[in-house]
Amino acid sequence: MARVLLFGRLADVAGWREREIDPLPDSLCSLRDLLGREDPALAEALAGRGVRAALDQAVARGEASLAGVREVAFMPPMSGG
Amino acid sequence: MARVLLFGRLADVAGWREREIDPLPDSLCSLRDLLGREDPALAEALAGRGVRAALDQAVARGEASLAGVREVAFMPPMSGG
Amino acid sequence: MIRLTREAFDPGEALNAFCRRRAATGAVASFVGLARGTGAVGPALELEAYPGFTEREIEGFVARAVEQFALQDAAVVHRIGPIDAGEAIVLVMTAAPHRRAAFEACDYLMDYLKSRAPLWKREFGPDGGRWVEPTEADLADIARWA
Amino acid sequence: MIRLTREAFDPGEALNAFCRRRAATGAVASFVGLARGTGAVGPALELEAYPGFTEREIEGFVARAVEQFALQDAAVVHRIGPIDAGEAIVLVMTAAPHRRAAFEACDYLMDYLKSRAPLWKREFGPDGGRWVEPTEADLADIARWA
Repeated sequence: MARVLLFGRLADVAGWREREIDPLPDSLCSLRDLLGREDPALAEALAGRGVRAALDQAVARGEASLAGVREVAFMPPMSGG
Repeated sequence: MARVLLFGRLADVAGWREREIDPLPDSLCSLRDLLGREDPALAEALAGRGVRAALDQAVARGEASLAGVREVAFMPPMSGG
Repeated sequence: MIRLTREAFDPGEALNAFCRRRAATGAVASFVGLARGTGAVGPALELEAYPGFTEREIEGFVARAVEQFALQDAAVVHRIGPIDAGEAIVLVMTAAPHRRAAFEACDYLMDYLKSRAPLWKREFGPDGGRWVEPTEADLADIARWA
Repeated sequence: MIRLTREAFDPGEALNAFCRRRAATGAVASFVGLARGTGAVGPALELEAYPGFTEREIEGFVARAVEQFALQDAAVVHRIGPIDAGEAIVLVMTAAPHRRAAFEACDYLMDYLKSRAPLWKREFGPDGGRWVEPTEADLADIARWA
């Protein structure tokens, strides 16, 4: 079981910011597919340019394994300042 | 009659910062010569790179006339900040 | 020093604290980003962070910039949550023996915050909220340092 | 706004005053030059101005920079007379809609003050006073803008 977090525009598109997913799929891209199957708008947003992911607060890429991961974050393009 | 002002290093070299000169010579370069004749160290300093002059607080060049001028300033290279 | 704060902060006080007791520092460059007026009621914008991750990412980036520009110190204060027009959103300060390094590092850190730091900014206007993404100018700015 | 002062000034307070009531300003860049410690007793340095002339020259230069960089505002506070280690010598602040103009103008104004403004700086060290002239680096800095 893990928490999935969405930030910025992604949370607005999905209508949620945080969800428990149990069981977690094996890999980051499988999780992305799972979330996208339920919500085509979110699928499109997650596939957008510059969307990044973090596993337990460490930046990760699509093939990364989710074994033992407690928190997955999807982050749209960043802009502070 | 006019006031002559020296700034920064020039005042240190000459040992004065302000003097009345009466009568004033015709031109800025004549005044420079006059001051330099009395004090070779000042002559050398006035001839140094980057020394500028102002007549009544307006920047001027060597041939400038001193007719009617009340204040002449000699300024070595500038450095603030 | 990195500080994310939900409360309005005082840039001048932070600048004075940063400048104090710096016997070897000649140059402190700083930048304040202010929330522009929108004409609408309510906050001008809102910033979202990923608590823990955001601080650590910015902290790491600032530490690398300190090395890269041979700074004596650098600090970032960044608002999160809703921000009213006229309030400071961000303050970046850099200290160095000479001004060139201080200016460049401050500029660099702002470019980073605008396009790479894990923060998400929503601007409110007469037509509601709009998530801001780095502009072409922001991407060109950060590309200068590559 | 140009201010020459014989008294120590508070950079943070000046920055806050500069930032206040700027509905259209997004970016304020600033620079503080601090007097470095010398290890010797007494003031770290001394600055001489040509009263009247110095203010007007700086004022004119700043006004041209405001035009050139399309700034909303710019201000310079400069100490004159003896200055102790750790005190602020100079504060330059620039306000613009976007950060690039604010940074560049602030940088430009500092390059000007270092090598072109009618101010004369004497640094005190263990061996007494030494008049400072623009360094090669200062001359290269100002030449960037030609």
